[in-house]
Amino acid sequence: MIMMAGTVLIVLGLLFFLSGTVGLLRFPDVFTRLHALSKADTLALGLVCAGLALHADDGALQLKLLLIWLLVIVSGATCSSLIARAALAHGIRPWQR
Amino acid sequence: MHPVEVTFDALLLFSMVVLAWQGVHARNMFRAVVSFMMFGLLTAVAWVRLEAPDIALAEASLGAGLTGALLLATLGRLGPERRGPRRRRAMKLSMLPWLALGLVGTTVLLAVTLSLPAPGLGEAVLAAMPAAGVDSPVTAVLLNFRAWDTLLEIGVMLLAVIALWSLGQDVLASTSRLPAPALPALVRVLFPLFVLSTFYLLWRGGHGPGGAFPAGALLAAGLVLALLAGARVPERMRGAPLRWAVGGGLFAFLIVAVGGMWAAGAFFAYPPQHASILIAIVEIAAGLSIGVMLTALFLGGEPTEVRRGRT
Amino acid sequence: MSLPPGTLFLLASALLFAIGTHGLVTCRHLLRKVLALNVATTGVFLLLVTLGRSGTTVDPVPHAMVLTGIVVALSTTAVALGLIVRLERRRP
Amino acid sequence: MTVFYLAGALFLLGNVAVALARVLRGPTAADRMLSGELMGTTAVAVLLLLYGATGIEALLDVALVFAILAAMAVVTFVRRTWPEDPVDDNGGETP
Repeated sequence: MIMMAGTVLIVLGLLFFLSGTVGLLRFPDVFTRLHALSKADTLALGLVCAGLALHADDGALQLKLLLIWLLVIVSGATCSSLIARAALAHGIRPWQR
Repeated sequence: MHPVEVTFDALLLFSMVVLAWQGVHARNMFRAVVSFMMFGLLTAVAWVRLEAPDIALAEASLGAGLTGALLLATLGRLGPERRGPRRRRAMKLSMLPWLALGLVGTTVLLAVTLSLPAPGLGEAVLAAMPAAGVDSPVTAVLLNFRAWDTLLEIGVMLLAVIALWSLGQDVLASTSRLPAPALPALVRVLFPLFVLSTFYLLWRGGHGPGGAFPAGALLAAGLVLALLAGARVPERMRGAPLRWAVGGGLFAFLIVAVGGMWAAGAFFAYPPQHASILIAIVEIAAGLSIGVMLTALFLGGEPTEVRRGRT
Repeated sequence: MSLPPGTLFLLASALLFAIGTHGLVTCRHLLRKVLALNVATTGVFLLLVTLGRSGTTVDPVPHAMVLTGIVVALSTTAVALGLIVRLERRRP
Repeated sequence: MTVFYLAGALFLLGNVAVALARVLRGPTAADRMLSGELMGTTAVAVLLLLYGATGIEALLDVALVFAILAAMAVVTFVRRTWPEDPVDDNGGETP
Protein backbone atom coordinates (compact mmCIF):
# COMPACT_ATOMS: atom_id res chain seq x y z
CA MET A 1 0.00 0.00 0.00
CA ILE A 2 2.72 2.44 1.01
CA MET A 3 4.75 1.41 -2.02
CA MET A 4 1.73 2.13 -4.17
CA ALA A 5 1.33 5.60 -2.64
CA GLY A 6 5.00 6.32 -3.26
CA THR A 7 4.70 5.31 -6.89
CA VAL A 8 1.64 7.52 -7.35
CA LEU A 9 3.51 10.48 -5.81
CA ILE A 10 6.47 9.99 -8.13
CA VAL A 11 4.22 9.81 -11.19
CA LEU A 12 2.44 12.98 -10.05
CA GLY A 13 5.83 14.67 -9.65
CA LEU A 14 6.81 13.70 -13.18
CA LEU A 15 3.57 15.22 -14.47
CA PHE A 16 4.33 18.47 -12.65
CA PHE A 17 7.78 18.55 -14.24
CA LEU A 18 6.04 18.21 -17.60
CA SER A 19 3.69 21.09 -16.80
CA GLY A 20 6.64 23.27 -15.81
CA THR A 21 8.29 22.59 -19.15
CA VAL A 22 5.08 23.38 -21.01
CA GLY A 23 4.94 26.68 -19.15
CA LEU A 24 8.56 27.42 -19.97
CA LEU A 25 7.95 26.84 -23.65
CA ARG A 26 4.49 28.36 -24.12
CA PHE A 27 4.27 31.39 -21.84
CA PRO A 28 4.83 34.84 -23.38
CA ASP A 29 7.54 36.51 -21.26
CA VAL A 30 10.20 35.94 -18.62
CA PHE A 31 8.00 36.68 -15.65
CA THR A 32 5.19 34.31 -16.57
CA ARG A 33 7.72 31.59 -17.41
CA LEU A 34 9.43 32.13 -14.09
CA HIS A 35 6.08 31.91 -12.36
CA ALA A 36 5.22 28.61 -14.06
CA LEU A 37 8.61 27.02 -13.76
CA SER A 38 9.64 27.79 -10.18
CA LYS A 39 6.41 26.64 -8.57
CA ALA A 40 5.81 23.58 -10.72
CA ASP A 41 9.39 22.36 -10.42
CA THR A 42 9.70 22.83 -6.70
CA LEU A 43 6.45 20.98 -6.12
CA ALA A 44 7.45 18.26 -8.58
CA LEU A 45 10.76 17.67 -6.86
CA GLY A 46 8.97 17.61 -3.52
CA LEU A 47 6.60 14.93 -4.80
CA VAL A 48 9.47 12.83 -6.18
CA CYS A 49 11.33 13.16 -2.86
CA ALA A 50 8.21 12.19 -0.92
CA GLY A 51 7.62 9.20 -3.15
CA LEU A 52 11.19 7.99 -2.75
CA ALA A 53 11.01 8.55 0.99
CA LEU A 54 7.95 6.32 1.13
CA HIS A 55 9.83 3.66 -0.82
CA ALA A 56 12.91 3.90 1.41
CA ASP A 57 12.71 2.45 4.88
CA ASP A 58 15.75 4.11 6.40
CA GLY A 59 15.43 7.22 8.55
CA ALA A 60 18.74 8.73 7.50
CA LEU A 61 17.86 8.45 3.84
CA GLN A 62 14.48 10.06 4.39
CA LEU A 63 16.17 12.89 6.27
CA LYS A 64 18.58 13.44 3.39
CA LEU A 65 15.72 13.50 0.89
CA LEU A 66 13.95 16.08 3.03
CA LEU A 67 17.13 18.16 3.21
CA ILE A 68 17.49 18.09 -0.57
CA TRP A 69 13.94 19.29 -0.99
CA LEU A 70 14.33 22.10 1.56
CA LEU A 71 17.52 23.26 -0.17
CA VAL A 72 15.77 23.38 -3.52
CA ILE A 73 12.88 25.35 -2.00
CA VAL A 74 15.18 27.95 -0.47
CA SER A 75 17.53 28.38 -3.40
CA GLY A 76 14.78 28.08 -6.02
CA ALA A 77 12.66 30.79 -4.45
CA THR A 78 15.58 33.17 -3.97
CA CYS A 79 16.94 32.60 -7.44
CA SER A 80 13.56 33.22 -9.04
CA SER A 81 13.30 36.50 -7.19
CA LEU A 82 16.84 37.46 -8.24
CA ILE A 83 16.23 36.67 -11.90
CA ALA A 84 12.94 38.58 -11.90
CA ARG A 85 14.58 41.61 -10.30
CA ALA A 86 17.44 41.53 -12.76
CA ALA A 87 15.02 41.29 -15.68
CA LEU A 88 12.99 44.19 -14.33
CA ALA A 89 16.11 46.27 -13.83
CA HIS A 90 17.01 45.64 -17.44
CA GLY A 91 13.79 47.23 -18.55
CA ILE A 92 11.91 44.10 -19.54
CA ARG A 93 8.27 44.96 -19.03
CA PRO A 94 5.82 42.34 -17.78
CA TRP A 95 3.58 41.06 -20.54
CA GLN A 96 0.12 42.57 -20.75
CA ARG A 97 -2.72 41.34 -22.84
CA MET B 1 21.06 -4.11 -20.34
CA HIS B 2 17.39 -3.28 -20.39
CA PRO B 3 16.13 -1.39 -23.47
CA VAL B 4 15.04 1.49 -21.21
CA GLU B 5 18.62 1.84 -20.02
CA VAL B 6 19.94 1.84 -23.56
CA THR B 7 17.41 4.49 -24.56
CA PHE B 8 18.33 6.57 -21.53
CA ASP B 9 22.03 6.41 -22.34
CA ALA B 10 21.42 7.21 -25.99
CA LEU B 11 19.27 10.24 -25.20
CA LEU B 12 21.71 11.42 -22.53
CA LEU B 13 24.73 11.16 -24.79
CA PHE B 14 22.90 12.69 -27.72
CA SER B 15 21.89 15.70 -25.60
CA MET B 16 25.47 15.98 -24.38
CA VAL B 17 26.82 16.07 -27.92
CA VAL B 18 24.24 18.66 -29.00
CA LEU B 19 24.99 20.82 -25.97
CA ALA B 20 28.72 20.52 -26.54
CA TRP B 21 28.27 21.68 -30.11
CA GLN B 22 26.12 24.57 -28.89
CA GLY B 23 28.65 25.37 -26.21
CA VAL B 24 31.38 25.80 -28.78
CA HIS B 25 29.51 27.26 -31.73
CA ALA B 26 26.36 29.03 -30.47
CA ARG B 27 25.98 32.45 -32.08
CA ASN B 28 25.48 34.19 -28.78
CA MET B 29 28.26 33.94 -26.23
CA PHE B 30 25.92 33.76 -23.27
CA ARG B 31 24.02 30.96 -24.92
CA ALA B 32 27.29 29.12 -25.43
CA VAL B 33 28.18 29.42 -21.76
CA VAL B 34 24.75 28.31 -20.54
CA SER B 35 24.88 25.35 -22.92
CA PHE B 36 28.28 24.43 -21.58
CA MET B 37 27.01 24.55 -18.00
CA MET B 38 24.11 22.26 -18.91
CA PHE B 39 26.61 20.01 -20.62
CA GLY B 40 28.46 19.79 -17.30
CA LEU B 41 25.26 18.81 -15.49
CA LEU B 42 24.56 16.05 -17.99
CA THR B 43 28.16 14.87 -17.79
CA ALA B 44 27.66 14.33 -14.07
CA VAL B 45 24.64 12.16 -14.85
CA ALA B 46 26.75 10.26 -17.40
CA TRP B 47 29.33 9.52 -14.68
CA VAL B 48 26.53 8.08 -12.59
CA ARG B 49 25.56 5.84 -15.50
CA LEU B 50 29.19 4.71 -15.70
CA GLU B 51 29.04 3.70 -12.03
CA ALA B 52 31.51 6.39 -11.03
CA PRO B 53 29.69 8.38 -8.33
CA ASP B 54 32.96 9.84 -7.06
CA ILE B 55 33.64 11.46 -10.43
CA ALA B 56 30.01 12.57 -10.61
CA LEU B 57 30.52 14.34 -7.30
CA ALA B 58 33.66 16.10 -8.53
CA GLU B 59 32.03 16.99 -11.83
CA ALA B 60 28.93 18.37 -10.10
CA SER B 61 30.96 20.52 -7.74
CA LEU B 62 34.04 21.47 -9.77
CA GLY B 63 33.10 20.87 -13.39
CA ALA B 64 29.52 22.10 -13.50
CA GLY B 65 29.37 24.33 -10.42
CA LEU B 66 32.59 26.31 -10.13
CA THR B 67 33.61 26.30 -13.80
CA GLY B 68 30.15 27.56 -14.73
CA ALA B 69 30.28 30.37 -12.19
CA LEU B 70 33.81 31.25 -13.31
CA LEU B 71 32.69 31.43 -16.95
CA LEU B 72 29.68 33.58 -16.09
CA ALA B 73 31.83 35.94 -14.06
CA THR B 74 34.33 36.20 -16.92
CA LEU B 75 31.57 36.81 -19.43
CA GLY B 76 30.43 39.82 -17.44
CA ARG B 77 33.90 41.32 -17.77
CA LEU B 78 34.28 40.85 -21.52
CA GLY B 79 32.83 43.18 -24.06
CA PRO B 80 30.46 41.95 -26.76
CA GLU B 81 32.08 39.56 -29.18
CA ARG B 82 33.60 41.18 -32.26
CA ARG B 83 32.76 39.11 -35.24
CA GLY B 84 34.21 39.02 -38.68
CA PRO B 85 32.04 38.16 -41.67
CA ARG B 86 30.94 34.58 -41.41
CA ARG B 87 31.75 32.02 -44.02
CA ARG B 88 29.19 29.34 -43.42
CA ARG B 89 29.87 27.31 -46.51
CA ALA B 90 33.59 27.21 -45.87
CA MET B 91 33.02 26.11 -42.29
CA LYS B 92 30.79 23.25 -43.33
CA LEU B 93 33.35 22.04 -45.84
CA SER B 94 36.10 22.25 -43.26
CA MET B 95 34.08 19.86 -41.10
CA LEU B 96 34.51 16.96 -43.52
CA PRO B 97 38.09 15.93 -42.69
CA TRP B 98 37.25 16.22 -38.99
CA LEU B 99 34.25 13.98 -39.38
CA ALA B 100 36.36 11.44 -41.20
CA LEU B 101 39.00 11.64 -38.51
CA GLY B 102 36.38 11.16 -35.81
CA LEU B 103 34.94 8.12 -37.57
CA VAL B 104 38.34 6.52 -37.96
CA GLY B 105 39.17 7.25 -34.34
CA THR B 106 35.91 5.75 -33.13
CA THR B 107 36.39 2.61 -35.15
CA VAL B 108 39.91 2.16 -33.82
CA LEU B 109 38.70 2.72 -30.25
CA LEU B 110 35.90 0.20 -30.64
CA ALA B 111 38.29 -2.35 -32.09
CA VAL B 112 40.77 -1.75 -29.28
CA THR B 113 38.17 -2.11 -26.52
CA LEU B 114 36.77 -5.27 -27.96
CA SER B 115 40.15 -6.91 -28.43
CA LEU B 116 41.98 -5.80 -25.27
CA PRO B 117 42.34 -8.40 -22.55
CA ALA B 118 41.59 -5.53 -20.14
CA PRO B 119 42.78 -6.84 -16.82
CA GLY B 120 43.19 -3.28 -15.47
CA LEU B 121 44.54 -2.62 -12.02
CA GLY B 122 41.29 -3.39 -10.23
CA GLU B 123 42.49 -6.68 -8.76
CA ALA B 124 45.80 -5.21 -7.61
CA VAL B 125 44.06 -2.33 -5.85
CA LEU B 126 41.59 -4.64 -4.15
CA ALA B 127 44.44 -6.85 -2.96
CA ALA B 128 46.23 -3.89 -1.39
CA MET B 129 43.14 -2.42 0.26
CA PRO B 130 43.63 -3.88 3.77
CA ALA B 131 46.83 -1.86 4.25
CA ALA B 132 45.41 1.35 2.79
CA GLY B 133 43.85 2.85 5.91
CA VAL B 134 40.58 3.80 4.15
CA ASP B 135 37.59 1.82 2.88
CA SER B 136 37.09 3.53 -0.46
CA PRO B 137 39.26 2.18 -3.30
CA VAL B 138 39.31 5.53 -5.12
CA THR B 139 40.40 7.42 -2.00
CA ALA B 140 43.04 4.76 -1.39
CA VAL B 141 44.46 5.29 -4.87
CA LEU B 142 44.33 9.08 -4.51
CA LEU B 143 45.80 9.44 -1.05
CA ASN B 144 47.86 6.33 -0.52
CA PHE B 145 48.95 4.33 -3.56
CA ARG B 146 49.32 7.29 -5.87
CA ALA B 147 49.50 10.12 -3.33
CA TRP B 148 52.32 11.56 -5.39
CA ASP B 149 49.79 12.48 -8.14
CA THR B 150 47.51 14.18 -5.68
CA LEU B 151 50.40 16.14 -4.22
CA LEU B 152 51.33 17.41 -7.66
CA GLU B 153 47.69 18.12 -8.41
CA ILE B 154 47.47 20.42 -5.41
CA GLY B 155 50.74 21.89 -6.62
CA VAL B 156 49.17 22.61 -10.01
CA MET B 157 46.29 24.37 -8.36
CA LEU B 158 48.68 26.40 -6.22
CA LEU B 159 50.62 27.35 -9.34
CA ALA B 160 47.38 28.47 -10.98
CA VAL B 161 46.62 30.69 -7.99
CA ILE B 162 50.13 32.13 -8.07
CA ALA B 163 49.87 32.77 -11.80
CA LEU B 164 46.55 34.57 -11.39
CA TRP B 165 47.74 36.60 -8.43
CA SER B 166 50.86 37.67 -10.26
CA LEU B 167 48.63 39.11 -12.99
CA GLY B 168 47.32 41.77 -10.66
CA GLN B 169 44.86 42.49 -7.93
CA ASP B 170 41.34 41.19 -7.58
CA VAL B 171 39.64 42.47 -10.66
CA LEU B 172 36.45 40.52 -10.12
CA ALA B 173 35.66 42.17 -6.83
CA SER B 174 33.48 44.89 -8.28
CA THR B 175 29.95 45.08 -6.94
CA SER B 176 26.79 45.61 -8.92
CA ARG B 177 24.26 48.34 -8.49
CA LEU B 178 21.30 46.01 -8.52
CA PRO B 179 19.52 45.79 -5.17
CA ALA B 180 19.03 42.21 -4.06
CA PRO B 181 17.53 42.05 -0.58
CA ALA B 182 16.97 38.30 -0.74
CA LEU B 183 20.62 37.53 -1.36
CA PRO B 184 22.15 38.13 2.09
CA ALA B 185 19.30 36.12 3.62
CA LEU B 186 20.01 33.26 1.24
CA VAL B 187 23.69 33.34 2.12
CA ARG B 188 22.91 33.37 5.83
CA VAL B 189 20.82 30.23 5.37
CA LEU B 190 23.17 28.48 2.99
CA PHE B 191 26.59 29.27 4.41
CA PRO B 192 26.30 27.02 7.51
CA LEU B 193 24.97 24.30 5.23
CA PHE B 194 27.97 24.69 2.96
CA VAL B 195 30.38 24.33 5.85
CA LEU B 196 28.42 21.39 7.26
CA SER B 197 28.40 19.56 3.94
CA THR B 198 32.10 20.29 3.46
CA PHE B 199 32.89 18.36 6.61
CA TYR B 200 30.32 15.71 5.74
CA LEU B 201 32.08 15.08 2.43
CA LEU B 202 35.50 15.04 4.10
CA TRP B 203 34.20 12.43 6.51
CA ARG B 204 32.56 10.44 3.70
CA GLY B 205 35.84 10.42 1.79
CA GLY B 206 37.21 7.64 3.97
CA HIS B 207 34.35 5.26 3.20
CA GLY B 208 32.96 6.14 -0.18
CA PRO B 209 32.76 8.90 -2.75
CA GLY B 210 33.65 12.27 -1.32
CA GLY B 211 36.97 13.57 -0.19
CA ALA B 212 39.08 16.67 -0.30
CA PHE B 213 38.27 18.03 -3.74
CA PRO B 214 34.47 18.01 -3.72
CA ALA B 215 34.59 19.18 -0.10
CA GLY B 216 36.94 22.01 -1.02
CA ALA B 217 34.68 22.93 -3.90
CA LEU B 218 31.67 23.21 -1.60
CA LEU B 219 33.62 25.37 0.82
CA ALA B 220 34.72 27.55 -2.10
CA ALA B 221 31.14 27.80 -3.33
CA GLY B 222 30.07 29.03 0.09
CA LEU B 223 32.86 31.61 0.23
CA VAL B 224 32.14 32.76 -3.34
CA LEU B 225 28.43 33.16 -2.54
CA ALA B 226 29.31 35.24 0.50
CA LEU B 227 31.62 37.41 -1.60
CA LEU B 228 28.94 37.81 -4.27
CA ALA B 229 26.45 38.86 -1.60
CA GLY B 230 28.76 41.73 -0.73
CA ALA B 231 31.07 40.33 1.95
CA ARG B 232 34.68 41.48 1.73
CA VAL B 233 37.82 39.55 2.54
CA PRO B 234 38.50 40.72 6.12
CA GLU B 235 41.46 43.03 6.32
CA ARG B 236 43.46 41.07 8.85
CA MET B 237 43.11 38.00 6.64
CA ARG B 238 44.78 39.65 3.64
CA GLY B 239 48.43 39.19 2.94
CA ALA B 240 50.27 36.61 4.98
CA PRO B 241 47.34 34.69 6.61
CA LEU B 242 45.66 34.24 3.25
CA ARG B 243 48.88 33.05 1.67
CA TRP B 244 49.33 30.52 4.45
CA ALA B 245 45.78 29.28 3.92
CA VAL B 246 46.43 28.93 0.20
CA GLY B 247 49.69 27.09 0.62
CA GLY B 248 48.71 25.13 3.74
CA GLY B 249 47.33 22.07 1.99
CA LEU B 250 50.46 21.48 -0.02
CA PHE B 251 52.59 22.16 3.05
CA ALA B 252 50.74 19.60 5.21
CA PHE B 253 50.92 17.09 2.39
CA LEU B 254 54.68 17.58 2.07
CA ILE B 255 55.25 17.28 5.80
CA VAL B 256 53.38 13.97 5.88
CA ALA B 257 55.26 12.75 2.82
CA VAL B 258 58.66 13.65 4.24
CA GLY B 259 57.61 12.26 7.62
CA GLY B 260 56.86 8.99 5.85
CA MET B 261 60.35 9.08 4.39
CA TRP B 262 61.82 9.50 7.85
CA ALA B 263 59.61 6.95 9.61
CA ALA B 264 59.13 4.27 6.99
CA GLY B 265 62.00 4.86 4.62
CA ALA B 266 60.21 6.03 1.49
CA PHE B 267 58.50 9.17 0.26
CA PHE B 268 54.81 8.89 1.11
CA ALA B 269 55.19 5.52 2.82
CA TYR B 270 52.62 5.70 5.57
CA PRO B 271 53.29 3.31 8.47
CA PRO B 272 50.23 1.01 8.11
CA GLN B 273 49.11 1.38 11.72
CA HIS B 274 48.91 5.19 11.39
CA ALA B 275 47.73 5.28 7.78
CA SER B 276 44.11 6.21 8.44
CA ILE B 277 44.85 9.07 10.86
CA LEU B 278 47.56 10.47 8.60
CA ILE B 279 45.23 10.31 5.61
CA ALA B 280 42.53 12.06 7.62
CA ILE B 281 44.93 14.90 8.53
CA VAL B 282 46.09 15.28 4.94
CA GLU B 283 42.52 15.19 3.70
CA ILE B 284 41.24 17.87 6.07
CA ALA B 285 44.18 20.19 5.48
CA ALA B 286 43.96 19.70 1.74
CA GLY B 287 40.19 20.18 1.70
CA LEU B 288 40.28 23.50 3.55
CA SER B 289 43.21 24.74 1.55
CA ILE B 290 41.58 23.69 -1.74
CA GLY B 291 38.49 25.64 -0.74
CA VAL B 292 40.55 28.79 -0.25
CA MET B 293 42.50 28.19 -3.46
CA LEU B 294 39.34 27.75 -5.53
CA THR B 295 37.93 30.95 -4.07
CA ALA B 296 41.18 32.67 -5.00
CA LEU B 297 40.83 31.31 -8.54
CA PHE B 298 37.34 32.74 -8.69
CA LEU B 299 38.51 36.14 -7.50
CA GLY B 300 41.13 36.18 -10.23
CA GLY B 301 43.65 38.26 -8.32
CA GLU B 302 45.12 38.81 -4.91
CA PRO B 303 42.81 40.72 -2.57
CA THR B 304 44.47 44.10 -2.18
CA GLU B 305 46.34 44.85 0.98
CA VAL B 306 45.18 48.13 2.44
CA ARG B 307 48.27 48.66 4.55
CA ARG B 308 49.92 50.99 2.12
CA GLY B 309 49.79 54.12 4.30
CA ARG B 310 50.93 52.51 7.52
CA THR B 311 54.29 50.94 6.82
CA MET C 1 20.77 -5.49 -28.08
CA SER C 2 23.88 -6.87 -29.67
CA LEU C 3 26.00 -3.79 -28.97
CA PRO C 4 28.80 -4.28 -26.45
CA PRO C 5 27.97 -2.26 -23.31
CA GLY C 6 30.35 0.67 -23.63
CA THR C 7 29.78 1.37 -27.34
CA LEU C 8 27.51 4.36 -26.91
CA PHE C 9 29.87 6.00 -24.46
CA LEU C 10 32.88 5.39 -26.68
CA LEU C 11 31.04 6.89 -29.62
CA ALA C 12 30.05 9.93 -27.58
CA SER C 13 33.57 10.41 -26.27
CA ALA C 14 34.95 10.33 -29.81
CA LEU C 15 32.35 12.84 -30.95
CA LEU C 16 33.03 15.16 -28.01
CA PHE C 17 36.75 15.02 -28.65
CA ALA C 18 36.16 15.81 -32.31
CA ILE C 19 33.86 18.74 -31.49
CA GLY C 20 36.37 20.04 -28.96
CA THR C 21 39.46 19.89 -31.14
CA HIS C 22 37.56 21.24 -34.13
CA GLY C 23 36.33 24.17 -32.06
CA LEU C 24 39.78 24.74 -30.62
CA VAL C 25 41.17 25.15 -34.11
CA THR C 26 38.37 27.01 -35.86
CA CYS C 27 36.98 29.39 -33.24
CA ARG C 28 38.36 32.92 -33.16
CA HIS C 29 37.14 34.06 -29.77
CA LEU C 30 39.41 32.93 -26.95
CA LEU C 31 36.57 32.14 -24.55
CA ARG C 32 35.15 29.75 -27.14
CA LYS C 33 38.54 28.11 -27.39
CA VAL C 34 38.52 27.54 -23.64
CA LEU C 35 35.04 26.00 -23.85
CA ALA C 36 36.15 23.79 -26.74
CA LEU C 37 39.18 22.63 -24.78
CA ASN C 38 36.93 21.67 -21.87
CA VAL C 39 34.62 19.72 -24.16
CA ALA C 40 37.57 17.79 -25.60
CA THR C 41 38.81 17.08 -22.08
CA THR C 42 35.45 15.63 -21.14
CA GLY C 43 35.65 13.37 -24.16
CA VAL C 44 38.99 12.02 -23.00
CA PHE C 45 37.69 11.47 -19.46
CA LEU C 46 34.69 9.55 -20.75
CA LEU C 47 37.01 7.37 -22.81
CA LEU C 48 39.27 6.63 -19.83
CA VAL C 49 36.47 5.58 -17.52
CA THR C 50 34.65 3.56 -20.17
CA LEU C 51 37.81 1.65 -20.96
CA GLY C 52 38.42 1.14 -17.23
CA ARG C 53 35.06 -0.60 -16.95
CA SER C 54 35.78 -3.34 -19.44
CA GLY C 55 37.56 -5.58 -16.90
CA THR C 56 35.84 -7.85 -14.42
CA THR C 57 36.15 -5.49 -11.44
CA VAL C 58 35.63 -1.73 -11.62
CA ASP C 59 39.14 -0.31 -11.87
CA PRO C 60 39.64 2.62 -9.45
CA VAL C 61 42.83 3.88 -11.08
CA PRO C 62 41.14 5.55 -14.11
CA HIS C 63 38.65 7.08 -11.66
CA ALA C 64 41.47 8.61 -9.66
CA MET C 65 43.13 9.82 -12.86
CA VAL C 66 39.94 11.48 -14.05
CA LEU C 67 39.41 13.11 -10.65
CA THR C 68 42.91 14.56 -10.92
CA GLY C 69 42.19 15.57 -14.49
CA ILE C 70 39.03 17.47 -13.56
CA VAL C 71 40.93 19.50 -10.99
CA VAL C 72 43.76 20.26 -13.39
CA ALA C 73 41.26 21.25 -16.09
CA LEU C 74 39.58 23.62 -13.66
CA SER C 75 42.90 25.21 -12.69
CA THR C 76 43.98 25.74 -16.29
CA THR C 77 40.55 27.12 -17.19
CA ALA C 78 40.75 29.62 -14.37
CA VAL C 79 44.19 30.83 -15.44
CA ALA C 80 43.12 31.00 -19.09
CA LEU C 81 40.06 33.05 -18.21
CA GLY C 82 42.15 35.43 -16.14
CA LEU C 83 44.53 35.89 -19.06
CA ILE C 84 41.63 36.45 -21.47
CA VAL C 85 40.20 39.19 -19.27
CA ARG C 86 43.62 40.86 -19.10
CA LEU C 87 44.04 40.63 -22.88
CA GLU C 88 40.63 42.12 -23.51
CA ARG C 89 41.50 45.04 -21.25
CA ARG C 90 44.71 45.67 -23.13
CA ARG C 91 43.04 45.76 -26.55
CA PRO C 92 41.39 49.01 -27.61
CA MET D 1 10.48 -1.42 -9.81
CA THR D 2 13.91 -0.69 -11.27
CA VAL D 3 12.36 -0.30 -14.69
CA PHE D 4 9.79 2.13 -13.29
CA TYR D 5 12.53 4.37 -11.88
CA LEU D 6 14.54 4.17 -15.09
CA ALA D 7 11.49 5.01 -17.16
CA GLY D 8 10.85 8.00 -14.91
CA ALA D 9 14.43 9.18 -15.35
CA LEU D 10 14.10 8.74 -19.11
CA PHE D 11 10.89 10.78 -19.06
CA LEU D 12 12.63 13.62 -17.20
CA LEU D 13 15.55 13.55 -19.60
CA GLY D 14 13.19 13.83 -22.56
CA ASN D 15 11.47 16.68 -20.76
CA VAL D 16 14.74 18.58 -20.44
CA ALA D 17 15.70 17.86 -24.03
CA VAL D 18 12.47 19.56 -25.11
CA ALA D 19 13.10 22.47 -22.76
CA LEU D 20 16.44 23.08 -24.47
CA ALA D 21 14.41 24.87 -27.15
CA ARG D 22 14.13 27.76 -24.68
CA VAL D 23 17.91 28.05 -24.48
CA LEU D 24 18.08 28.21 -28.24
CA ARG D 25 15.24 30.70 -28.65
CA GLY D 26 16.02 33.00 -25.73
CA PRO D 27 15.14 35.76 -26.30
CA THR D 28 16.69 37.35 -23.20
CA ALA D 29 19.57 36.09 -21.09
CA ALA D 30 17.11 35.65 -18.21
CA ASP D 31 15.16 33.09 -20.22
CA ARG D 32 18.30 31.10 -20.88
CA MET D 33 19.32 31.20 -17.23
CA LEU D 34 15.82 30.06 -16.35
CA SER D 35 16.15 26.96 -18.50
CA GLY D 36 19.45 26.38 -16.76
CA GLU D 37 17.61 26.40 -13.45
CA LEU D 38 15.07 23.90 -14.79
CA MET D 39 17.97 21.72 -15.86
CA GLY D 40 19.44 21.86 -12.36
CA THR D 41 16.20 20.84 -10.64
CA THR D 42 15.58 18.10 -13.16
CA ALA D 43 19.09 16.76 -12.77
CA VAL D 44 18.45 16.46 -9.03
CA ALA D 45 15.27 14.51 -9.74
CA VAL D 46 17.03 12.29 -12.30
CA LEU D 47 19.75 11.50 -9.77
CA LEU D 48 17.16 10.66 -7.14
CA LEU D 49 15.39 8.30 -9.53
CA LEU D 50 18.68 6.71 -10.55
CA TYR D 51 19.34 6.21 -6.86
CA GLY D 52 16.02 4.41 -6.70
CA ALA D 53 17.05 2.24 -9.63
CA THR D 54 20.57 1.37 -8.51
CA GLY D 55 20.55 1.81 -4.75
CA ILE D 56 23.98 3.49 -4.75
CA GLU D 57 23.70 5.79 -1.76
CA ALA D 58 26.39 8.18 -2.95
CA LEU D 59 23.97 9.43 -5.60
CA LEU D 60 22.05 11.20 -2.86
CA ASP D 61 25.25 13.08 -2.00
CA VAL D 62 25.63 14.07 -5.64
CA ALA D 63 22.01 15.27 -5.67
CA LEU D 64 22.66 17.21 -2.47
CA VAL D 65 25.68 18.92 -4.04
CA PHE D 66 23.60 19.80 -7.10
CA ALA D 67 20.87 21.26 -4.93
CA ILE D 68 23.38 23.33 -2.98
CA LEU D 69 25.29 24.57 -5.99
CA ALA D 70 22.21 25.45 -8.07
CA ALA D 71 22.09 28.81 -6.33
CA MET D 72 25.67 29.73 -7.19
CA ALA D 73 25.21 29.93 -10.96
CA VAL D 74 22.14 32.14 -10.71
CA VAL D 75 23.71 34.43 -8.12
CA THR D 76 26.85 34.83 -10.23
CA PHE D 77 24.68 35.54 -13.24
CA VAL D 78 22.69 38.24 -11.48
CA ARG D 79 25.65 39.86 -9.73
CA ARG D 80 28.34 39.55 -12.36
CA THR D 81 27.16 38.67 -15.85
CA TRP D 82 24.10 40.77 -16.29
CA PRO D 83 24.36 43.98 -14.26
CA GLU D 84 27.31 45.73 -15.88
CA ASP D 85 26.72 44.88 -19.47
CA PRO D 86 23.58 43.58 -21.14
CA VAL D 87 24.97 40.54 -22.91
CA ASP D 88 24.13 41.05 -26.62
CA ASP D 89 20.88 39.03 -26.96
CA ASN D 90 20.65 39.79 -30.66
CA GLY D 91 17.57 41.99 -30.71
CA GLY D 92 15.65 40.38 -27.89
CA GLU D 93 13.33 42.18 -25.54
CA THR D 94 16.10 44.30 -24.07
CA PRO D 95 15.62 47.90 -25.14
